[in-house]
Amino acid sequence: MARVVIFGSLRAFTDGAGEMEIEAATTRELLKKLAARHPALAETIEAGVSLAIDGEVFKEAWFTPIGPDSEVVVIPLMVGG
Amino acid sequence: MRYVVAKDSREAVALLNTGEGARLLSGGTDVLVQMKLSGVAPDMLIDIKRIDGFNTISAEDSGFRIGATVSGAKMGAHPALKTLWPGVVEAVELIGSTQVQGRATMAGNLCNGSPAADSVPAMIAAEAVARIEGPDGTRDVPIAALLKGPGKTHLAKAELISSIFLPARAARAGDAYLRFIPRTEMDIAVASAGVSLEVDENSVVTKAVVALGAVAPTVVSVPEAAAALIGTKLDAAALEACAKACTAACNPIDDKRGTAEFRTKVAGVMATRAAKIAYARAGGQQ
Amino acid sequence: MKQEFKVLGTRPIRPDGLDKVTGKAMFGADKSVTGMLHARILRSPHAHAEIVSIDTSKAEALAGVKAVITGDDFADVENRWSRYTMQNCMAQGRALYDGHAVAAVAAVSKTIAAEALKLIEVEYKVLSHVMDVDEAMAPGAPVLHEGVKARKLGDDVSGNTVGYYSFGHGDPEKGFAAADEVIERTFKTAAVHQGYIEPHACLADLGSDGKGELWCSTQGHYMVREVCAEILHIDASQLRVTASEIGGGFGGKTTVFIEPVALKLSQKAGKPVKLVMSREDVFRASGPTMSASMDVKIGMSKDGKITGAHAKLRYQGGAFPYQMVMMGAMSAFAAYDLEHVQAEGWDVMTNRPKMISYRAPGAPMAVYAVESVMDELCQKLELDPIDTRLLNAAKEGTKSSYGPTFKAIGLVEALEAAKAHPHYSAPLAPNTGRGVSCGFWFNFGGQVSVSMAINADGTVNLIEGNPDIGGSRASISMMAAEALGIEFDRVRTIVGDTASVGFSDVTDGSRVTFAVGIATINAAKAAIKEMCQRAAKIWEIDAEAVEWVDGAAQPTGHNAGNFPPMSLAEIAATSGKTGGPIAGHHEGAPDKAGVSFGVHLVDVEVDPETGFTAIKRYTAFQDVGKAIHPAYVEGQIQGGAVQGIGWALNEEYIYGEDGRLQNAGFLDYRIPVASDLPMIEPVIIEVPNPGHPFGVRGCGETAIVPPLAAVANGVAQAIGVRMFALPMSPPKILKAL
Amino acid sequence: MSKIHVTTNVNGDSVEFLCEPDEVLLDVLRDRLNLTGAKEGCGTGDCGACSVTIDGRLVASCLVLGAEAEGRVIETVEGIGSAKDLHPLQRHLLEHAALQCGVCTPGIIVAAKALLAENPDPTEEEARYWLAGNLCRCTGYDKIIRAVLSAATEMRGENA
Repeated sequence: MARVVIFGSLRAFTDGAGEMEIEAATTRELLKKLAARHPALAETIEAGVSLAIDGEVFKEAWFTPIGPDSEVVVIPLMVGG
Repeated sequence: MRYVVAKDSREAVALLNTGEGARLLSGGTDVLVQMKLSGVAPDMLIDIKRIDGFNTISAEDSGFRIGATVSGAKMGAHPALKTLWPGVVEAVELIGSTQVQGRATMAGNLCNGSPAADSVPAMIAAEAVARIEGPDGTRDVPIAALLKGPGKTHLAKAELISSIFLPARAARAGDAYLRFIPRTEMDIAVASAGVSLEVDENSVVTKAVVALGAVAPTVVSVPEAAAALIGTKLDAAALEACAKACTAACNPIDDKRGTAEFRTKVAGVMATRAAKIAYARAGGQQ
Repeated sequence: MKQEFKVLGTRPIRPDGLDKVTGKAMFGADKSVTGMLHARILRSPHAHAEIVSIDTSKAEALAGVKAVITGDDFADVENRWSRYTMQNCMAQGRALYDGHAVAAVAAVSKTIAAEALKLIEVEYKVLSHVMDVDEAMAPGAPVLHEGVKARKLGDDVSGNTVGYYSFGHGDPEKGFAAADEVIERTFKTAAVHQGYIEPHACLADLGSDGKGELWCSTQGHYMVREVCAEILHIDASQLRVTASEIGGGFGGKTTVFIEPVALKLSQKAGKPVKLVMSREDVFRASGPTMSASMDVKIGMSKDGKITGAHAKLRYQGGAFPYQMVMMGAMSAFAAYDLEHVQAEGWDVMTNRPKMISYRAPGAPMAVYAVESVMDELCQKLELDPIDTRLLNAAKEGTKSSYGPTFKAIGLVEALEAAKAHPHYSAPLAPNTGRGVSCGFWFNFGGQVSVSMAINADGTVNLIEGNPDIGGSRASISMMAAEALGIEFDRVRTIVGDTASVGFSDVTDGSRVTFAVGIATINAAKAAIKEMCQRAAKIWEIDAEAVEWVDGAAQPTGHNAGNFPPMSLAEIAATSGKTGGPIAGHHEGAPDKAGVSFGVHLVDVEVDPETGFTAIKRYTAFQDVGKAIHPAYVEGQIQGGAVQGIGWALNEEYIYGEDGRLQNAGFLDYRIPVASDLPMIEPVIIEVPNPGHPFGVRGCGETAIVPPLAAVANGVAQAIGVRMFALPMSPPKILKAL
Repeated sequence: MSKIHVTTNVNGDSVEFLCEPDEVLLDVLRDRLNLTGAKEGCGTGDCGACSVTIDGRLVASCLVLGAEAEGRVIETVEGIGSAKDLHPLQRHLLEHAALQCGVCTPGIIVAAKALLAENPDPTEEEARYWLAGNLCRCTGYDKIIRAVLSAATEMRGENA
């Protein structure tokens, strides 16, 4: 089970839950399960999020594999200049 | 709009006299910007650059007559002029970029009527005289007497400046111009000072003119500041009195380029620093 | 493991260089076509006004006018972000800032277009406006748009508050309780513009059949295509967008301002339309970045260990909803390994132009506030600023303040290089101060397409989809040459139009050398695989028994040495007979961009009588992973540093009480000029990014982050007074003295 | 508004054109003569991207009327060096990677050439002040100044 860390202000949409365990092989599966578990977060996920998997930041990459012991940090989608 | 090349000053005056909407085109670095940004829309631009004598610097009575369309770059390339009135040439050379220097003129800087015009404090300090051509003939007027207000001069209708005369000067004399800008180049003066001094064989100041820019509706001559320097060897007390007189003469505005408080304070700093340079150029030794 | 390279790390002449030094290069405004019209845009003189009516009849009647449009000409779009973009290009119902477009004209000449603008009669009903972030966020402020307030925010903030973010871990209060010294300060920074020298420009030709051609200066022509297709309600496939050479962007050309207007005018007039912004338009209606109001509180132990840190960032981003403060909140404390940290941010709307990214968007101001407090703590506790930063520096394995755990990063290396540099120990003259600051940027990956053709003469063409803003065609050609094992000058890279290569994200986030580089390497791998197969066929051995070494196929395993290596040129020469053209391509969305840290050192001299600050010496250290073309990496570092210097000292948007912009030109919007500066010494640090085959990290943005605090810290030391607002223009410094 | 007929010399060639009385030289060069090397960065003489020389004197072509060009000699970036035979300034700018976006580059070349004509051995400070009217937002000026100084060294016939 991957350890999912919900960061800072996103916790407002998970009833304050900051960490949870989710069984998922890919980011897409993880996001689906996360949205189902916390419907308030669904809008943010739909708008786009970035995921840091074991320290590497991924932008909207659905099929990125997630290891069984991975740490996944959910952060808002980043934009640059 | 019409563009007309005037053959001589009489034609330029006649064209100016045809209506309110005619403007002179010399270096163009003010009028063309105003046409672009401020909605200035002349009916006619009268190009005076091809008038005989307008584009020359000539020696006269041990001074120099600077034609109305002589560019800053041309003045900067005139060694004898620079030796006689280094402060005036420096001031003119501070107007805009190298590119603007290729076109901008001292007469245009004066006629634009900006209180922040770089060459004007230096010209006032130099007691320069403008030669004016108009429908009623030619007259010579000291620069200081031409200043009226922001964007305004005392030139009458259809008058133009054909040249500016920088007079001869005493053996021990020097002038300087300094301005404050937020960068090192490409800005309009936030406060400025032109100073011209004469000293005697003992390095005592015998004559002084101090003029400030960007601190009042026009460039202002500050006789009290000059008086504070006369009879001194520019000791600390004299410089402080000069700065104080400058501060008292300031009546600036707050705007995007600087606060009134800042302009007032810095005007005195510019004046005392310029005075020191002018003093050194005059051969003064403290 | 240090890789050995043949091409990478050299400094070849860039492929577009010749055109750019001879005046041949075609920028946005340089293209013209026969029969084209010239367009001009009418802009609101009010900061906030209802557009009661617009009468365009007199303008339409003017001889030579071929089309006039207003907001009514644009149909609604479904996606709200695209709608904001559209309404920023042309106001609908309300003008939301001074300079907001309200109508546009296309005519046979520039003069007639300008005349026509004067004939358009707009009736405005002026509404109250709000310009300052704190005022806009306060309850009771005039609200720009209803119904867009961020979720879960209370009544203590106004409806202009469109975003709230929080990052961090631990409990800062606990950290402050454990500190020997706690400092809390409030900072303000002004809105600044990207200041690219080339104004926005485009040439649009859109037929009634929906087929269109658009030439424009942009950081992303695919972005332009998609946004314009959506706004114009046409198919993306039918709109071909070609990116001109781009005269600077720095984030400011990652959206559209004029392209939909030009397309709509062209559609209406049935002719090509050229639309070029004036410099005044650029300042009033494009760009700028956010202004900020920030509180930063840091606790520190006597020995310099940060015990707790908290930042509150309030950014205003202009007249539409936006999301950017998040990047500031994530960057604020990224340089430090902290147990107790929180950074919060609020995005707020005001009656100013819609903000757009500016180099490391959101980061410079946040880091300015944090690094200023760090400096004050070091002063107070009499600690060395670099040693203190080293003591707290993030390194591999640090759980960052914004969530992810860092992989290999180069902050410690940059700090140590700064400490060892002669600049740090050089004596200081009177009225001079030395400032230090760290800086950080994330760097991006993102979508990318590359198509590579191996020509029969042994040369290589490469098409990519990212406008080249600072020499990327050179670095991409270098990476292609390195991957293929051939000389740099055998490769020509061009930026393709939207019809010639697949989608690519915009040139932003310091992503191009990283992402296009990965795609180039992969395209080269595909071509190499094909070339090995061709060689195998010729040698009549298995393809698996062929490997690619130094630009040539050679037999391996038990065939090793049986045939002489066959070079790329040799394989290419017979490609017509061995199966046809050889090519490689790659489409992907690489991640693992690898963050980048920098450390800047600056000596400033302040004139105590005028408040004028002179930059006397500047050294910038930055981890770039691997410098592909070191000269252009240095250029990025130098350019970023100078933009940051401008931000620190003189650049600002100045508004009057009436909400009108007072300095919409380069005369009074004061970007640094050549005589303002010393040489900027760049020191390249290379800690390879494990996420890139050559170790590349983005390098374009980090360098604008440290200068704000570095200069401010230098000024604080020089004058003994700390400035809490940028820019530190002379009147402000003199007042503080 | 009737057009004005102007005869002038651009980059060594005699040229005739018709222009509006209020049309600036920059627009004439770009729109009528297809010489788009000079750029409009500001239109008000503040950025230097439109630099050309008139009778050898450096000016901002956005602040000159086309009509004023009558009988003058104008040089633009297109008249400096060629693909086969680059001017040392052009070569040194390339070798020093002294351009990023390149939009200010034509103006820098024209202005720097005028500098070296007047002052073949400028100090760093002189080069910086001369070029203060040529804004560059990409490079921070460092490599531009180095390129100009090293081109000057080469043109003086000295070793760099």
